[in-house]
Amino acid sequence: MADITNSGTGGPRKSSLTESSAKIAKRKRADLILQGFGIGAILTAFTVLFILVASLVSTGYTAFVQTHVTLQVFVDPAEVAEERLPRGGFQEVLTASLLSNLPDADPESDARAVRNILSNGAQFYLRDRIVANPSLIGQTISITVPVSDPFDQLNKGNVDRATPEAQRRVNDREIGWFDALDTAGMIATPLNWGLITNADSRFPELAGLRGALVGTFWALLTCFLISFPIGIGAAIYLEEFAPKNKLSDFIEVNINNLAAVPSVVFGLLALAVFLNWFGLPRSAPFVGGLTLALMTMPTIIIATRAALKAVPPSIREAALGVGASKQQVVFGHVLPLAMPGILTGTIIGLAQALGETAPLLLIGMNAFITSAASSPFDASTALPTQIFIWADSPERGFVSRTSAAILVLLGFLVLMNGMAIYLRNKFERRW
Amino acid sequence: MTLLAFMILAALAVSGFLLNRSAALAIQAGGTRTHSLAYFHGLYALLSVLVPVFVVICVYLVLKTPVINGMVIGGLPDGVLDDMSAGQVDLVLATIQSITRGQTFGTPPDWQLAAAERLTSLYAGADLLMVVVVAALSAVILFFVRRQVAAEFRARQAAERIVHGLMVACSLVAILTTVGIVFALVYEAYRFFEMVPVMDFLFGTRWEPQIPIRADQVAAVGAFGWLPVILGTVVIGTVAMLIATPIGLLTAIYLNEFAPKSVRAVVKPVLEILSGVPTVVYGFFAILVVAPALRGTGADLGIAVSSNTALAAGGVMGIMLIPFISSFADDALTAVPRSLRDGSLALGATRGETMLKVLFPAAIPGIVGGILLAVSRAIGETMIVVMAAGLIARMTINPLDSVTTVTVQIVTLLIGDTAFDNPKTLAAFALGLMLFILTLGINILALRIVRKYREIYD
Amino acid sequence: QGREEIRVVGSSTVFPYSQAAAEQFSNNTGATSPIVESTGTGGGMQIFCGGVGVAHADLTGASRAMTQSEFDLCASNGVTEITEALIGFDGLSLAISRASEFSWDLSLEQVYLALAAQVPVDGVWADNPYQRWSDIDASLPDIEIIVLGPPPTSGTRDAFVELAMHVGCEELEFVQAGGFDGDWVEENCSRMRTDGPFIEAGENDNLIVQRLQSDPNALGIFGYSFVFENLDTIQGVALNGVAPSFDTIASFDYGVARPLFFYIKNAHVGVIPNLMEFIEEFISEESIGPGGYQSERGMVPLPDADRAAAQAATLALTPMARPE
Amino acid sequence: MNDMRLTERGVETKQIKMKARGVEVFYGDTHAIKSVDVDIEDHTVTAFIGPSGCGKSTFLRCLNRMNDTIDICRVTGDIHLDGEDIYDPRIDPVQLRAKVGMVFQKPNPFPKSIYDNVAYGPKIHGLARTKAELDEIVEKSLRRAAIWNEVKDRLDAPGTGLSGGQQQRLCIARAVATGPEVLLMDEPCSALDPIATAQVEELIDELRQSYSVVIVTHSMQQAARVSQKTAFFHLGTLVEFGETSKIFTNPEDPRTESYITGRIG
Amino acid sequence: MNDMRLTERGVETKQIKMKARGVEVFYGDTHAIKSVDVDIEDHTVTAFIGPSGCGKSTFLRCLNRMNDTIDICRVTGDIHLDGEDIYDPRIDPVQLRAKVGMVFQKPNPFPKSIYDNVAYGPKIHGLARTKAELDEIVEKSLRRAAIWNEVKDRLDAPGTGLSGGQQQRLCIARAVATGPEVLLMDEPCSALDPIATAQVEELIDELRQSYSVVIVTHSMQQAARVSQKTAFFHLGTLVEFGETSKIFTNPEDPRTESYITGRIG
Ligand SMILES: Nc1ncnc2c1ncn2[C@@H]1O[C@H](COP(=O)(O)OP(=O)(O)OP(=O)(O)O)[C@@H](O)[C@H]1O
Ligand SMILES: Nc1ncnc2c1ncn2[C@@H]1O[C@H](COP(=O)(O)OP(=O)(O)OP(=O)(O)O)[C@@H](O)[C@H]1O
Ligand SMILES: [Mg+2]
Ligand SMILES: [Mg+2]
Ligand SMILES: O=P([O-])([O-])[O-]
Repeated sequence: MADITNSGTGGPRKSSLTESSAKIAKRKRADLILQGFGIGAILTAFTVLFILVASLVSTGYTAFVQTHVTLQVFVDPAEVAEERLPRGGFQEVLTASLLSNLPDADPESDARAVRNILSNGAQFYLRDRIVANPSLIGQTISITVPVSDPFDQLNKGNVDRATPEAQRRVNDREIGWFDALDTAGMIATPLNWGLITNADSRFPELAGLRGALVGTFWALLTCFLISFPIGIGAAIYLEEFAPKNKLSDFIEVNINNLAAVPSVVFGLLALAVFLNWFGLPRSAPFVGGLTLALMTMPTIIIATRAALKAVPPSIREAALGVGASKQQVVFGHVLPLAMPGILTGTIIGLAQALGETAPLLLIGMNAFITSAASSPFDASTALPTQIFIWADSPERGFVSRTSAAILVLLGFLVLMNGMAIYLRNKFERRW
Repeated sequence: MTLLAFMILAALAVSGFLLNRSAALAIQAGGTRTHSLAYFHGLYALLSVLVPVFVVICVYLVLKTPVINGMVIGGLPDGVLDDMSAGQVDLVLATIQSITRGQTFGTPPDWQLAAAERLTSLYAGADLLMVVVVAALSAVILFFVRRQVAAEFRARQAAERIVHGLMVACSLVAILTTVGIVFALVYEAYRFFEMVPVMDFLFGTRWEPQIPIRADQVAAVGAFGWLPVILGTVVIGTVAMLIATPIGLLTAIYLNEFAPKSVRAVVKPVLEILSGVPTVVYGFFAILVVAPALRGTGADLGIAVSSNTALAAGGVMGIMLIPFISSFADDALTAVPRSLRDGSLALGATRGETMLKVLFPAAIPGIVGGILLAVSRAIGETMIVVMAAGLIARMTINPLDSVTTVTVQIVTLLIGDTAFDNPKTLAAFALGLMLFILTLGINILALRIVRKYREIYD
Repeated sequence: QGREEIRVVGSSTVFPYSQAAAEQFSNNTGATSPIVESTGTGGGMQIFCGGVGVAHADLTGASRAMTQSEFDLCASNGVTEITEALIGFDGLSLAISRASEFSWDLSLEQVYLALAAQVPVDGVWADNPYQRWSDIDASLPDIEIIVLGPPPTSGTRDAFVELAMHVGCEELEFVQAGGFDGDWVEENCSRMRTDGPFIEAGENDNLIVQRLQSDPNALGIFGYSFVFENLDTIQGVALNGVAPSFDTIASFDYGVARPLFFYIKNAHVGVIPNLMEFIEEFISEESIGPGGYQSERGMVPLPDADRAAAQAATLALTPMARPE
Repeated sequence: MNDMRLTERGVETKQIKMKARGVEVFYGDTHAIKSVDVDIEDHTVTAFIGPSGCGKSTFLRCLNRMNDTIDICRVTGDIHLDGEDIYDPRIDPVQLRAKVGMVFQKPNPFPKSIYDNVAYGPKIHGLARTKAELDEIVEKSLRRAAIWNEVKDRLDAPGTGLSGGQQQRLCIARAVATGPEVLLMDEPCSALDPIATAQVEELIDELRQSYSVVIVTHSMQQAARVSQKTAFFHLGTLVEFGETSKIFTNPEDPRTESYITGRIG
Repeated sequence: MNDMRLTERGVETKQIKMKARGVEVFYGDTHAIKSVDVDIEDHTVTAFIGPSGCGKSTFLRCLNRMNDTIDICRVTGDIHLDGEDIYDPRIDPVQLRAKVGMVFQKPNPFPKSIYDNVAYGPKIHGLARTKAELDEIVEKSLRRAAIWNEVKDRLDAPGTGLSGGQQQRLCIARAVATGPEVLLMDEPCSALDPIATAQVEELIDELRQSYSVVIVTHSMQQAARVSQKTAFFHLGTLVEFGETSKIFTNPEDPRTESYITGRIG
């Protein structure tokens, strides 16, 4: 070690660079420990994320398939008559077909129990087929319909056959019937497209997310169309044009604070202003979108201002120097350069809005609606509120559907975040 | 019809643009230099038409239904509305509207049929009128704007004034949102404080808001001291910050200084997923996975852990905040000029020493600002605590106990019951106001700190 | 604006039944499905009684009868003609995980002692000191008292207080010996304890079920339908020797069964499209009759005679009288 | 001062292009410029020299009102361009800046193509009616900035991809393209290497044929090489202003003298 | 070159402190330094000059392995310090940098107090056992950097609050405090005004009593004033290396000559 305190006397003592002292070793160890802590921190976070996703997947994966039964149905003209369509004894026709496959079931006393193998929606599948083509009456047709939730759970192994009979939704005889159908090759477990294409239903085997997805789409569209232009307009004004004084400081603090205001307070505001004052319809995605826009706006404003700030002043000076007006500078040079940052902020803001629950509860977007909204003014749910509803439904099938819906929501979030990251990486500029 | 109106507006605005631009170009072709570019003459025309007429259409859309309804109701024969309440009149109107849609119940009286016809014709007439007004108004504006085209006309300034106005309007929306929130909170909180003394609220140590919802309901007597509630918030927030801060900072330090590029490229976005997970999902996670695990561990160790332990809610909230803090700290560290890092390394410091003794201290103001913002997030976070924290307020700082938070109370007091006239509901607004003031204070502090640190390096 | 769809608000307990009726109705008729919101009984009443007109709900579900003050609130907002429709029973039940090592059979008195804010202690009315079941009665398991129950905003809570707490309170020797009357009981036995053992768990019953599954020593209070769906993992707790089941609830043998209602805003019938048709569907035999689809969801049907009477009264839209 | 190669110059007096009287500048409470009077002649290179922080840049930025963009900056006094008060409220600073162009210390091309960089000014000022006219202006400007030969084959390449010296000349071309009457340059060579500096200095000498040029520099050698007039600033005041040859050989003010003799390359 | 004040120097040959042979540096695919051989003598100021981008900084940063911190940078060839190969894998760059100190173009004091800035190096290297020893090192270093008198009354004031020239001298003091054997300086005066530059140059001349100093500069005058040896780089190659007086008065290579005569200050 060179030591200047004795450099005056005998000149610095020369030490080899490879010579390693205890002190050096200690310093190196400290370095490694710090790195170890860093890696530990990251692993902790990753582990939690992994547990979170794993626990969702482990309960939710079964909802991505659905047990179906394929039946040969004789459309008995005695039960289904063309004149009476769309009404008719579809249920009976289906039951008859099932019974024909279950010799040990008594057609009289077991009819109800056998019928319960099929989803309540099965009759409507058949009805819709026949309404579309009444010439099928009197023929034998092959139709694939979902089975009801208890049997779906049975097929997915969620029912422990060893539990005492009284503690199961399905008794031993019913299990026997189902197994008979299964051995006959009539049971299949295909991918559950219904999860995406069906609207909500009280029957788990029929319930899907279409209504929620459509509602979320309308709400996010409204949210985007309102918060994006207004947010950018406000940000540009505040960052580039507004005089810098106490007032603008105050406004900045307030906007930052808006981003931290609990979302439920926005719900409160929406309830008071949009529903009670303006008389906008309850449960409408449009109102949901407006509410979310209020929440997203501060995020967009903050991101936009940051992006504008990041554009180096030299660009502004250059443009001003050749005689461009302030607005020409901003709209011609600064804004295009800031756009990637703005878009990233917007996507992240929308992703937040996508997962927001509390304010939507207050404006009634947690309703049970069996059809998808056709306009933003129709009542609808959104993904998070749909999760909320499903989470509180008694049927066993909804437990896995809740997890599945959360996974779908997470999928969208990852998609949106991925988009933001892509934009950021693609357009990230260094000056 | 509305679509038609918008299309007419768009068409006229665009033609105004073209018209004025070509007029300006004509002047230039004549050899005169115009003050503003032809483009700005066009833009001025476009905006002059677009902005006011757009506002007119919007106002029309808002007013159409109430005005027409009023006209139909006003035009009903004398006597049919006698003694009717506003709601009943509303129902009559609904009946008439049903008739216009072809839905009738039995045989409606003639006056209803007549009113339905009138309603239909009024709607058609109003839409027609609106289209005509839009077209006419646009044309008139176009005419006047066209006459303004002249060599010395400052079209750029004029157009920029309009754009400026639009931007100010946008800012006003953001400000009005704040004003709206503050007004709603203050107004309702004021009503609350008329029923419950401010001092009782601020310094009371009992929070039992379950006073009767209805006159004949029996429940707990009300007590509105917010201290146990804010204490619960503090406990959960502290737990959250104790988890998020070290993990977040260490993550940032590692990613900023030590991690290979490829690791960083993967870790950062994956971490950001943590902050994107909907909080309701975290709520499920806290109550169904974390709380039982903690309880189980506690039982093994012989420690009593409440099943709504603050540790579960706070811990999960801390996880959510990790990316928030790590990205803020990462930014702050990155903002420390490279020259400082080089300076330290050149003195023979290791990377760890450089990080801990130079970069980190230099970034502290930015990091503290970020942590403060995370704190305001933590105290405003709702869904996690709604699901995972308790409902009963207790004066305790034991994180193994169940505590409640301000946001939990707001939600439980409000969801389900919307009678805005008893202190139970109004208390939510008082709590909301306190929360608003609290986060505002934290934000002001954070802004100050972040500002100060910017000044050093800019 | 007009409104084409029926709007139903109200009790979270009635919500699944309204859902079922709404879906069945729309499947059968092809009409727009009614929109059903779960707001809690009290919240539903507030919305329902907000006034007449398309901006206000047409029906509200209730897990208890409408109260006088709610009726008055309705009246003051011009909602004067209301039809009460009794649709069935809900078995409120106490349940615990099947993993529990103990066999549970409680008396309402024990339930009261475990959950009330104030109980007699050595002959004095005092704050509840019990922390373990065995403190109450040595025959009970020696484990901590943990009961997850509904929050005060819900009708479920009201019903539980009335059916379990008040009755349990009246059974106390202290009360009987003291000769206290009903008013005293209502005054003093309505508060749930807030010191930990009783946990207000929010309105989400499934969440309670899942928490019971992960904590074998915790009891939950919620609708019987949730017990029924999860019989493999949780079991009903017997009260006074009676275990909850459809039969014991319908016969009122299980202590805490309560009637379910919905209320109709008569002024809206004939204005809101299909409202009457929906009401007919809701109270049809296929729906609330024995073996009807509501019983699949866990509702306990009314006895035949009562049901017929209730159906007739509902169809006639007979306005209800001001509750006592 | 024996090592200065002073540019030869004629003695004819030139027309005064800009005239500043009693200019004071404040940044908030900081008094950055104290009562400065200067005349900028046409077809002349005027150099502003002085120690760091003395207010050279600040004063330069008064001349085309770039200081307007700094919120806390307040300018008083009179500055006239061709007899018109440029701080008159009726004056549009945007048009002023078209007449008084500016080149900055750090080359700052727009992140656009080379062509668009130069064409930007003419476009926003409507100097060209047709594409051909615009092409002509761009070529002419790039030629004047002595960079045409280097970039003529890649006009579509981004301006930010050029070397430092090229970027600075591009910025000069950009300023020239709007047809200014005065060109302000704030340490235009400080980011450049000697060879690029030489090119830019040559250019400045050429530009003075058409414009009045004002240049801020740290380097007295540079001032001596390129300017005809020199203003020496110190602590916000104008200490001495006159013929460059006179200032460098025979300064009147002791402060000037001490600055110049304490000169360090 | 009649204006150069060449520092008088003796003719005694000095010991060689650092020795570079066949050094090549690549940034990714860019070949920034091509086979450079240089000897750095002890108690000597060696100047690296050359046009911008020629690789002066790059080569300088090889000498204390600061290039290690740039991901894409790859160095080959041999560099020895007192006979030890500094690129030997067993060498710890951290220890190397304690011996080969560096001062940067822009003053970069840590945002700490003046005292802590200087004490930082001695602290991490454990050069002082007691506070008194540390105080002594700090004072001595500040004295050597000729800034002691200016700051002795405010050692607790933040280093960032000093003027540019003071900051640069503080950075030199900071480098000196770790007791390096070689001091590398990358354009240490380019951010300074002439007066501060003079102070720093004086300092460099003094430092060579104890250290071997390598300085990168743009200014040939500066090189001439402060150095005894000069290396002229061009396009990544070392064109000429020798006595400063020789390089400036009688360069061998025509490239050197043309650079020097085209000199621009
Ligand atoms: N934006 C600003 N805000 C506040 N003060 C400023 C600002 N710009 C400059 N100043 C102050 O005004 C004075 C003059 O600064 P100016 O930049 O004009 O000096 P200069 O002579 O150009 O210096 P340099 O040679 O370093 O560029 C300095 O004291 C500086 O600190
Ligand atoms: N981090 C880097 N990445 C890629 N290329 C680099 C990097 N640093 C320098 N270069 C390139 O290496 C070459 C030499 O650069 P260097 O900075 O050493 O030049 P210099 O002589 O110090 O120039 P200047 O006088 O401008 O400081 C240049 O072509 C430069 O573009
Ligand atoms: Mg300057
Ligand atoms: Mg360099
Ligand atoms: O929703 P509730 O039935 O509990 O009021």
